[in-house]
Formats: sequence, structure tokens, C-alpha cells
Amino acid sequence: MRPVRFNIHPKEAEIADAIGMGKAPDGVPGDGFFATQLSSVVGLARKNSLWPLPFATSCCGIEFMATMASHYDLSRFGSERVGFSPRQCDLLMVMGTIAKKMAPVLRQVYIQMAEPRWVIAVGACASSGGIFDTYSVLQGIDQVIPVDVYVPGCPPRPEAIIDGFMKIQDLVGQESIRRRNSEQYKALLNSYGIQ
Amino acid sequence: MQPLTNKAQAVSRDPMTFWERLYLINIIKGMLITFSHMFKKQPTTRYPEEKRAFSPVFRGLHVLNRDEEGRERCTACGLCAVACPAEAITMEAAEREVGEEHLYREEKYAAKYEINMLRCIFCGLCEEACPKDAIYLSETFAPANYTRKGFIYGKPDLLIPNPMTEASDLALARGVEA
Amino acid sequence: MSLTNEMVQEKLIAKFSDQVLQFATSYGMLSFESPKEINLKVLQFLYDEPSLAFTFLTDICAVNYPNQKGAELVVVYHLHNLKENIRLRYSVSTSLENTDVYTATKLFESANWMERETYDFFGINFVGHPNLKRILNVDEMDYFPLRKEFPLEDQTRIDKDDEMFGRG
Amino acid sequence: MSTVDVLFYLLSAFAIVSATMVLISKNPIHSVLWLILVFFAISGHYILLNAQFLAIVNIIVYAGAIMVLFLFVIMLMNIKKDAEPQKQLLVKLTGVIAGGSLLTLLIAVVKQTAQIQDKQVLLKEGTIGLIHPLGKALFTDYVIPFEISSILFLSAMVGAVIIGKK
Amino acid sequence: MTILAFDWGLVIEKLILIAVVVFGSLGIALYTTFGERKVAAILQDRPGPNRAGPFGLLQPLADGIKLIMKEEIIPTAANKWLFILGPALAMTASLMTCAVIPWGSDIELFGRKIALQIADINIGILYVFAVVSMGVYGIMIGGWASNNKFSLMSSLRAASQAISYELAMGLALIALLMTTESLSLKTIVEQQIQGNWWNIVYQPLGFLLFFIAALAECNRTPFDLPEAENELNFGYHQEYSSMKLGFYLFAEYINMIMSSAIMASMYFGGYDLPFFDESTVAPNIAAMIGVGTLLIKIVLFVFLFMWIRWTIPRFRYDQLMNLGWKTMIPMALFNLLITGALILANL
Amino acid sequence: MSIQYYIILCLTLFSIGVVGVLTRRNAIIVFMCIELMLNAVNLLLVAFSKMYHGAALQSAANTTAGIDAQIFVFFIMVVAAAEVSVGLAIIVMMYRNTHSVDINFLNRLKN
Amino acid sequence: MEHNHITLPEGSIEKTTTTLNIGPTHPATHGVFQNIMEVDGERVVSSDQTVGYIHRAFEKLAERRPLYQITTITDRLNYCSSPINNMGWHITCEKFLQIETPKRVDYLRVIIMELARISDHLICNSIVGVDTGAYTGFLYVMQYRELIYEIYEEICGSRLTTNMGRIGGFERNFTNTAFTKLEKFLNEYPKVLKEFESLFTRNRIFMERTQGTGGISAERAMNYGFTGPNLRAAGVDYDVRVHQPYSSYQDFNFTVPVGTTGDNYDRFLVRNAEMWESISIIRQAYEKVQAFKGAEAEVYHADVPEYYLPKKEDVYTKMEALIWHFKIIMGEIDLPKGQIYCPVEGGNGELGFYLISDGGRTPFRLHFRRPCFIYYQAYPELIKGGMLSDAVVTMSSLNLIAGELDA
Repeated sequence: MRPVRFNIHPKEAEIADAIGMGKAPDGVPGDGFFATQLSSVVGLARKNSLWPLPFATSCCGIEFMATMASHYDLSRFGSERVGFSPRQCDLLMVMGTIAKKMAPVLRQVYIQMAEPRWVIAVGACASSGGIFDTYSVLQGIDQVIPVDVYVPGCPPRPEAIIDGFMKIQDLVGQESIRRRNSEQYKALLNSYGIQ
Repeated sequence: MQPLTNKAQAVSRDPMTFWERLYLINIIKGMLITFSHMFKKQPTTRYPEEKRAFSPVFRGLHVLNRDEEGRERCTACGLCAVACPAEAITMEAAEREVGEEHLYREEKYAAKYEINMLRCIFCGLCEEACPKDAIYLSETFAPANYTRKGFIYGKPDLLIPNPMTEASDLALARGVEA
Repeated sequence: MSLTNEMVQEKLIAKFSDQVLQFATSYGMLSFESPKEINLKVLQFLYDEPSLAFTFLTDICAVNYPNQKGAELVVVYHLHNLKENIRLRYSVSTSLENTDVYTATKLFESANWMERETYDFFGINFVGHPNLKRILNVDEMDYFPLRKEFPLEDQTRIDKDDEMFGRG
Repeated sequence: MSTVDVLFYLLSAFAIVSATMVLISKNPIHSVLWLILVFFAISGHYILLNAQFLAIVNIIVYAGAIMVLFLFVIMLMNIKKDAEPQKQLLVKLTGVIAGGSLLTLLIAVVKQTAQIQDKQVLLKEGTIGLIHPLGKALFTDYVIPFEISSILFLSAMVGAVIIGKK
Repeated sequence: MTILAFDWGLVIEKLILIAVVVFGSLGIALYTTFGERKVAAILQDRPGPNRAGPFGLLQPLADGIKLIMKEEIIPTAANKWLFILGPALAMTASLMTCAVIPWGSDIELFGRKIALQIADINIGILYVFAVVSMGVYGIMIGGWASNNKFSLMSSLRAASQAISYELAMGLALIALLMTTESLSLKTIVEQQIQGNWWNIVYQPLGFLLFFIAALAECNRTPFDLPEAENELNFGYHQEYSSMKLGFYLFAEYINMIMSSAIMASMYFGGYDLPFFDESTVAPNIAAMIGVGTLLIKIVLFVFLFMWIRWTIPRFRYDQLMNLGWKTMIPMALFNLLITGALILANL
Repeated sequence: MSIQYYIILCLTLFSIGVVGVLTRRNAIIVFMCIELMLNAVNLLLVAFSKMYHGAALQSAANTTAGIDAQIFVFFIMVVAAAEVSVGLAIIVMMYRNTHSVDINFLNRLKN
Repeated sequence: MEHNHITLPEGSIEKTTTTLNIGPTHPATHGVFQNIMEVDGERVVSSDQTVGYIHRAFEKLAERRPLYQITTITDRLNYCSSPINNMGWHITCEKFLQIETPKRVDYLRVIIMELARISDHLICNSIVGVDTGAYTGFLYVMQYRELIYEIYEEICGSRLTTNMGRIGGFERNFTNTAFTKLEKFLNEYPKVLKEFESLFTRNRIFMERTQGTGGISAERAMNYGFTGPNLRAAGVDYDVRVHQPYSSYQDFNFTVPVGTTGDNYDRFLVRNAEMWESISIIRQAYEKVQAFKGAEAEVYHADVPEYYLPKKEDVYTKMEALIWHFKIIMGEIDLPKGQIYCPVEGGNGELGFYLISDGGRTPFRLHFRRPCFIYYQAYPELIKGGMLSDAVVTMSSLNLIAGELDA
């Protein structure tokens, strides 16, 4: 019998840790009042209209089906328009093992996506390679594209996927509309060799 | 192809009847089925607000057990790390010093005990492997995070509340209120 | 009349005399070996002979025995007679230097990818294969990963302390 | 100058410019689109002339069906820009000069024809362009040509299908 | 100078009407996207979008703002002008249909009698056909300009589908026109109000054919081949991002609304509320009731469209063509013959 | 509006069509130019119809004089549609056989 | 006379077909295959597949893991029906180690395996529905897959990659909740399956989309190494459960549904019929499980201290148990020498485990016979001459599971 049912101190996610969301460097003027208001309205709109691109390769994709289906219904968050066209989607959900053979494809899809774009790595394989510490598996997709949120689990329960999705929503809601033009963001992309 | 066994049974593959050829009958039938679903109870769990009860054996985040006096049970034997197919567990053993008896149950203890939740596949083999009643999985699923470093769970994150000093937290963890 | 392992063995010996060897039955399945040069003849015989009719190729794979000098690589065929419901394991061995083995694709369409996979993993060169190139791994790969001498782990992984349990 | 005059000149300019663009566009798709605009301009003229039925039919038949077919065929063949090697400049020049001469000649003839000097075109008024009189004429006086044209259509369809099937 | 010799009151009145109808259609289309998602959800035992605003009502606004703020991508290999022209054309063509739809009976404001119809052309139906036949250019050009094989394939599918089903649609309609003897939508609606029955009673087969053809013209399931996401990955608009994509999506919904409005006007009495005597209330209120009735009919039709979409599978290309040419057109001709015979017999 | 304007407009459009036929090599464009010429003729026919009708209205109020021209236009459209369906089919055939829509290429048929 | 004619795009002079690249992220490929198709209009002339986009080196990985850890790898083979893979692996080990399992364990395994088969077929058939354009049926049946997952969760604590069962039995006995949930599933599922069938099977659009497309003859299918529902749809009643019964399948009464033409419609019907058979098998197995009384009703593993972990209480208190525990976990038990090939009927067909041991502690070589991998090579032949849309439906009706295919 287990001693307790819950782990009551799972690690809290610090939004300041998110890539590119850290404090602006000194000397950069903050946005004006109007821009801030606009940012928050746009953020609110964006976070409620995240259209996912399911890059589902294996087990996690099956669990994503469960997330989309009636029992969990991701559409409640305004994101049931699942698209396979990178141009139209906002959120790249990488679910499942990404082998080294697949990595260039993934990168290509990411490059084709229109800004602003977010990436969520669902499951152990996509986030870190999981049990597949083998010659053919990419040890985490953050080696080829920047990742905004990692969801652990193999595969994560639908609740966990939704939890990750809500983390993305928090991130999207707080993002300044100017972030995608910032030097910081460009530097981030450059570090992945993406122009 | 003659049948290989006596259990074969052909599926029915009747040609379409006249009414079926008309498309409409079966389309309307299908539409009535979907229409009837409008009045069906939705099975949806509206997740952040509603939560579904997990099974008592659900394999979620790990916890490290203490005994009744609040001493850590882990003795750093390393069986869990060996059993882990994902090689997600890292630990460093240390000898218990004099005066630490109230902290650690055995003479050896894990000075560092880290689980990389991003590697972990929640297979439950560590729980099975533990000979000291020290590591368990819990019904909490592992939460998402923004960085990789947020997934290295050390001892403070894993240990259950001390029954001597944090009794209320322990009750919470036991699920009395939840 | 049901076919038994002994009958299969007799027929094979009658046909190929001492070229088929190492007959053994483990867990109810007959297994035998032959020199790799006659693998196609054996497969053809097993396929064509009406009383044997091993017409279903269950599996092809290879095994690497680094210690068997001169026969490091073994190609294993699993055949199945669906009517009599009897299975058979047949293997040929080849050395690391000369990995040529005749292909079974003329006989079984299913052998195509299985042989490609075997080539991909072990580098066995199936002579006469229509499209022998890597199937699962990237084309640029320059070694045969399932041979015993190559490491399993991804060499770029950084978040693991291998030293701990002697797995380094 | 009345509104109608303004509209006439605008539509005429529009038609001529579009027609010229059909000619000089390198990309066949652009040519098709410009030609559609020509048809719209001509339909506009029909409306000015109060030939409503013909205006709409012009759009439905020409712009809506025939040009879709052209577009379809061009897309099917995937003919791209610059795929067409130009004729020699001399040939082109000759073509333009020939066309220009023809135009000049005809205009000169028109200018000198006495019968049509000061003849006026009735704009906006007159009911013959409406659907009722047209229908009546079509199904009484012209019913035989109408039926013949339907046979023509049928044979064209059969012909197209046969050619396509080859 | 006679250029300015207009009836300025009429111009202003029409401009206001156009604005109201266009923005009304856009607003309705906006919420039709939401409706589609909700209907799909409810048919599929799930709640659907409900977290943006109360009951998720702000969902379409969120989508709109997001689409506007999204990066515009014009693929380098694409033809820039045509790439932009495609969605614009699709949107324009679908909006232009609303000009001839009678939204209600006349109202009186400031002493003017105002018809709730932008233009009562006496060849209204032909106008609708002309505009509808233009609509396919948006898809064709967009698909071609994307310079993507899937898009191109989708354009070709869209073109052939549109042309084929336009024929069946026209033939189905001619049978109706033989009974109404008018091409003006307003007259047709008035006739149904004056007469005892709606046209659906006289033309059930014609309506069925028209409805099926309308499904095909709007590219809705089971005829959504141009954007069959399982094969063509959204087809013609797969290279589009941002508001250009929004235009395409919008155009589809506006097409749906407009074809519903036309079906309601042609076969279901338009703004006629049955068993209700309009003369008992003030004309303006009666007109408003009429507008409401038409809107309800439109909503019901749109629901039907969605209901069908979320129930049945889609056709294959050759089956679609077979259905159009070998089933629908002969049936429409048959319907035409029957109608003609009946009219002759009555004479 | 004087008929001469219409005649000049139609002649211009017609001549543009002629020039197109003479200078372009792509069979489809040539074909399109022919359509343009047909349309110019159509427009002229309608203009003449209205000219005639206007003149006839002076004498009789209810005349349908000039309607023949519009009927002609209608028939021209019918013929054009038929012509396009066959013509495009031929072009597609030609493309399939020769992989070209170049009219000069058709010279090879001579040999 | 100039002889240069209009130049056409590169490659179009030589051929009249277009090359279409479907995948690897195209929706039709459900993720991870690439099909390069030559299409003439909409008709597929030829195609060429690329696989391996999620190759994970299972076989190499298995050479470094003790037997009990390999269960977690088998989970990820055919993830739609991972319990079958788990049980198949355990059955292989048990045969290899010559362990006799009690009947109750066999029956419990049958229940779980048939549930897994249902969830596998259910995904496949509903995806066929989605690919023909009807999305709703998919969501209806997915709700009931959720019930299956709840049963798994009750038994092993996980939903998809179950890691269920151990060599010799299960890691714990089935709880009453699990049985209650099973009953609930058995009561509700037939209704919804019937509803699903009436949405599709006799709908003319669906029939026309699937009949006569992607067909294959029995001979070709066997030559291509088809197994499972796809082979049965072609008319060969080969079923490992009947031919080589494992886990006491001989105790059950069921039929093997077969089709005639091997086309998509047959595959759909065969899978549906198999789901009905599975329900009946589960009912029988459940009755048999209920029939055990007394101590027998508590048996959930074979009594093999060398391979099955001792009870936790014993580990804490008894030295002998602790030693066995350490030996098993550390993987210090040497395996016997030998080779074994053991097939089970997976969701897609014959799932075989070819285990070679040289007497070490880990398998010397473990090869999986993955049915998907073998029959996917027939895909070009199946779709040749069909339309593009047929190719998509054929792909989904073959039930290609990338995890199994690429290993």
C-alpha cells in the first residue's frame, strides 16, 4: 500500500524561465500604455485560439486523440481546428519519438510555421528521448528547435497534456506583441540556425 | 483458398439493395443517430475545473517514503536506478553520521536522490524494485514546465511530509481533504 | 497425414544429403542450417515440394556472433506451412568479410523489406535484391548498428550520469 | 457629359487596356484573368445598352464557364511564365503593323460611310434586351435555330469527350 | 452636368442597406464559424469551445484577432499578386450574392418606403448564378498561386466540381422558374406569400437536387473534396496564413449563409412566417418579423449543412462526377419534363 | 451616343485580337484572342441592334425591331461555347501527344 | 524555320504524371511514413515508401536489458494494443523458461488481450471513417476506448503504455473495481459498436469508397506476408489464436471472420466482426474467471521464485525473499541457452518474438516479427490504379502503427 496518494509539492513552473520571456535587458524602454493594452488584448485572443499542429509520431499521438475526443475535449480551449498545414497553425505539438531521420522534417515544419509560433514537447521521447537512449533517436527536440513547454510522461495523461497546454496559454497570454521582433528572439532562433 | 480451420466464418457482404442505392435512407438514418447524440449526456471531464479520480495504483510522480518517526527510508541501494529502463534515477550514497539517527533510518542514506521526470516513463519498476519500502509512485501526474531544469526532482520535491513536523501536509498528501 | 518435424528432416536430407546439417528441435520447432550458397535451393525446395509447402515466410532476421570466426553473421529464416501448421527455422551463416547471401525476393515478396532491414542492421549483402538500401536508418549512416561492436547509446546525451552503475 | 457617357468611356478604356494586357502578359494565367476583365467590361457595355440578359449570360457563359475551362487547362498543363519562347521581333512587328493597318483601314472606312453618320445608339432604354421579348423571339421565330444549336452543343460535347478519351 | 443628378436619398438608403447587409453577413459568418464548432461538438458528445468569454461567445473574436495578428507568409515560389487576389476574390464573390436577396418586406422610415433588398433585379436568379460562377476563381487562383501540388490538385477539383454542379443546379431551378414565371427573387417570394403553398410543395425533387448542388457549390461535406484534409491537407488554402486564410474560411461560411438564404427564398417562402397575418401589425413590425423569420430559416438551413457535414463520409472524385453528371442532371431533366407536362395539362 | 464610337471600340478590340493571333505562339492564348474577337463582334451586334431599335421606336411604340441581332449574339455565344469545348479538347490532345502547346510546333504535322 | 518550341517545366516532357510527396507529416500518413506517388491526374501509377522515421532500435535496446525491463519496450511496439505485446513477451519468456501459468492467469490475460484487440481495431476502423470524411463516428467509439483505458489503469496504473503483467502472471490481482468497470464496458460497448456499424457499413457513400479499393488476392497476400485481419480479409482464416493456441485460447469458443476480396471494405468488416468476437471471448473469459472459488480465485501469478518477484512484505522481513528480489532486479539470473520463436495474435497479425540466449543475463538477440512492417511493403500494389483518395483510405485500413513498423 502506498504511504500517500499525492505528491503535494510538484514543481511549480516559473513563467520567467520560459525562453525569451526573461526580463528585458537594461536600457530597453518598456512598452507604452497603449501598446501594453493592445498586447494584453492580443494575448488574450491568441491564447484562446491556439490552433495546434499535431506532429504525432507515436504513443503520445494516441493519447492526444484521447485529449481531442469527447472525454477531455481540447476544443474547449478553442483549439479543435487541428491543422496539418504549418502555415495555419500556432502551436506545434510534438508528440512521440523524433528519430534522427525525422529531425530535419520537424525543423522544416517549424521553419514553415508563421509567427507567432509555439512549440510544446509532449512526452518523454520528444522532450528528452525517454527510454530510447539509442543511436537513432534524437535526445530531445530542443536540439533542433526551441521548445516552450515540456510535458513529461510516457505518454502523459490527457490531463497532463491539457496542463501543458494551459502552461502554453499562460505564456501566450503574457507575451508582448513585440517579442517576435526583438533581438533576443532573433538570437534565440539564430542559436538554432533558423533565420 | 480452402479454409485452414473449422472456425472460419465469412463476413456478410451483401450487394446494395435498391433503397441503399438511393443514398438518402442511410444518410438520414446516420443523421438521426448523430441527432440523438445531441441529447446524450456528455462524458466530458472539464479538466481544470473538474478532476477525474485516478486509480489507486496510478503511476504518477514519485514520492520518497519516511517511516512513522519521519526518518527517510531510502538506503541508497541503487536497485531502483538499476531497474529503471530509462536510466532516469541518479543517487549518491552517504554514510549516516552520529546524531543523524532521527533523519535516516538505515546506516546508509541517499545524500543526493534525483529523478529526471523528463526521462522517466512512469513504468513503476522502481516502486517494485525497492526493497526498503522507500520509493512509491503517487496519483499526481507530472506537471508540465518551461525548462528542462524544472524536471530534475531532488529529495525535497520527492520526500513525503514528515509525520512528526508536517502532519497537516501529510494528511493532505494522503488525500484526506482532496 | 500430418507433417512432422522428422518427415521434414528426412525429405531435406533425401534432397540435399549432407549439405543440410545441424538439425535440432527446440521448443517444438525444427531448425537446421546449410551453406549459404544453396540457401535459395533449399527455400525453393521447401516452397515447391507439395508435401512440404512452406509457402509462408514468417520472418527473416540476422544474428551477429562476434566469436564465431568466419561465420559471424547468421541469417535466420522462419518458414510456416499454414495448412499443416508447422514451422521451421533455417539459417545460413556468412563471414564479415564476404557478406553475400542470395536474396529470397523472387520467391517471397515479403522478403524484400525484411532483407533490407537485415542489410540495414547487419550489412548482409543480398545478391539480386531489387532495391538493397537502408530502410530504417538514415541513408548517410556508415555502419551497421546492430552488430555487436557498435554502441547502443546516443553519444550526445548529456543528462545522464553513466559512471554511477558502471554503464559508462 | 452625362453619367452614361462617363461610364461608356471608362468601360471602353478598361476594355481596351485589359485586351492589350491579354496580349502582352507573359504568364498565360494573367492573360486569362485580363480576358475575364475584358468580358466584364463588355458586360458593362451590355448593361449600358440595356441588354441585361446578354450581360448576365455573357458573364455566366464566358467568364463563368469558358474562362474556367481555359484556366483549368492551363493549370492542368502547368504552363508557367516564360515558358513561351518569343517569336522573332520581326514577326511580332509585322503582326502589330498588320493589325494596326487593318484597324486604320477599317476606321477610315467607317468614317467615310455615309449611312451611319449621325446614327444614334439607344442607351438605357428599349425593352428588347430584357428576358421576356428575347425569350418570346427565341421560342417563336428562332425555335429551329435554337434546336439546331442544341444539337450543335450535343455534338460538340460528344466530340470533346471522344477527343479527350483518346 | 447630369453626373450628379441622382436620387441622393436612394443612394444613401442603399449604401446604408449595403453596409448593414454586408456587415451583418460578416457578423453572422463570424458566429457561424462558432456555430459550426459548437454544433460539431454537441453532435459529438462534447462541450465545444467554452472558455473564451461567457459560454465561449468571444471565441470567434479571439480567432479573428489572432488571425489578423499572425504573420503574413507569401511563399517565395508563389505568384504574389495572384496569391493575394485569390482570397479577395473568394470573399467578394460570396458577399456579392447578398445584393438580390429580399431580406424582408418594405419598411417605412422618415416617410420613405425602403425595400429591404439591395437591388431588385428582374433577372435576380441569373445574377446569383453569374456571381456563383465567379466564386470558383477565388479557389482556383489561390490554389494555383500557392505553387503547391496539393493546392493545385484541389483547385482543379474545385473547378470541375463547380462547373458540373452548376449545371444540375440550374436545371433544377429552371423547373421552379417555369412555375413562377419570374426571375426576380422578390416576385418569387411575394408569390409564395400570396399563394397558398411554398414552392417546396410543388418542387420537392427540384429542391432536393438544388440542395445537393448547393452543398457541392459551397464545398461542404460530402462534397468537400477541394479541402479534403485527409488527402489534400486543406487543399487550396494550405499555404495561406493570417487573414488571407481567414477570408477563405469566411467565404465558405458566407457562401453557406447565402445559399441558405436563396433556398429559403426560392422554396420556403423567404420572409414569410406561415399562419401569421402580417396585416394585423404595423408594416414596420411586420417587416422586422419577416427579417427574423428569414434569419431563422437561414439558421435552420445552416444547421442542416453542419449536421450533414458531421455525419456522413465524403465522395471520391469520380463518384462525385458520376453523381453530378449521371444522376443529378438526368433527374433534373426528368423533373423539368414532369413540371412542363403538368403545366401543359393545367393549361 | 453615336454608333461610331461603338464601331471604333469594337474594331479596336477586334484588331487587338488579330494582333494576338498573329504574334503569340501559345495555342491557348491564340484561342483566347479569337474569343476576344468574337466578343468584339458581339458587342457591335448589340450596339447595332440598339441603333436599329432606337430608330424603329420613332415610328412604332411597341416594336421589337433589332431583336434579331441580340438573338444572333446569343447564338454566337452558343457556338463559342461549343467551339471552346472542342478546341480545348484538341489542345489538350495536342499537349498530350507532343507535350507542347506551341502552334509553330504543329508545322511538324506537315511532314 | 525555328525549331525550339515552348519549353515546359522540367521533367514534364518525359512523363505525363506528377510526383506527389505524401508525408511524413501529411495527415493521411498519420505521422510518420513517406509515400512518393506518381499520379496521373488523380490515379496512382506507382508509389515508393520511405519508413524508419521513428526507428528506435528496439532490438539493440533489448540486448542491454534484463527480461523484465524489455516489457516496457514492447509497450511501445504497437501502442494501440500494448497489453498484447506485454503478454506476448511474457508468454515467450514463460515458454522459454518453461514456466507453467495457472489457468486463472491465462484467462485474465485473455480478457486483457481481447480488450486490447478491441481498442486496436476500434482505432483502425474509426480512422478509416475519419479518412473517408466522417469524423463523428470516431469520437463516438473513442469514448469507449476510454473505458478500456480505465480498466487498464485500474489494473496496472497506466493508460496506454501499460507495462502490464510480469513473467509468470500479473503484478497484482484484479480489483473488484476493475471487474465492475469491465462489466460496464461489456454492457455499453455492444450498443455503441452497433451504432458505429449503422453509421458506416450500409451507407452507400462509404461502401463505394471502400469496396473494390485496396484489394488483394489471398495468394498475393500470403506471399506478401500478410497476417491478422488483413490476411483474413483476403480470405485466409489464419489466426495464431486458433493455429497455435497460447494462454488457453483453446478453451474459448469463437469464430474467425474472413472476407473474400481483401479490399478496404472487407478489412473494415473483418475488424468489426472481430470486435464482436472479442466481446464474446471476454464474456466467456469473465465467466470462467468468476467460476474460480476460494484460494484459486486469488491466484494471479505462477509460483516461480526465480522470475517472479517475491511479495513486498516478505522482502522487508525475510532474507531469502530479499536475496531473490535483488537477484531478479539486478538481472543476475542467468538464462538458459537456446532459441525460441513465439508468435501471438497481435492487433495487426502475427506478432512474433524471436529470442536467442547465449546463457547470459540479457537476451543475446531479440527480434520482433512486426506484422505492420512486413505487410506495408504491399502498399504500392494495393493502391496501384486507384485514386488518391483510395490510397489514403487503404493506408488507414491497413492499420499501420508506426511504432511497430519502425521498431
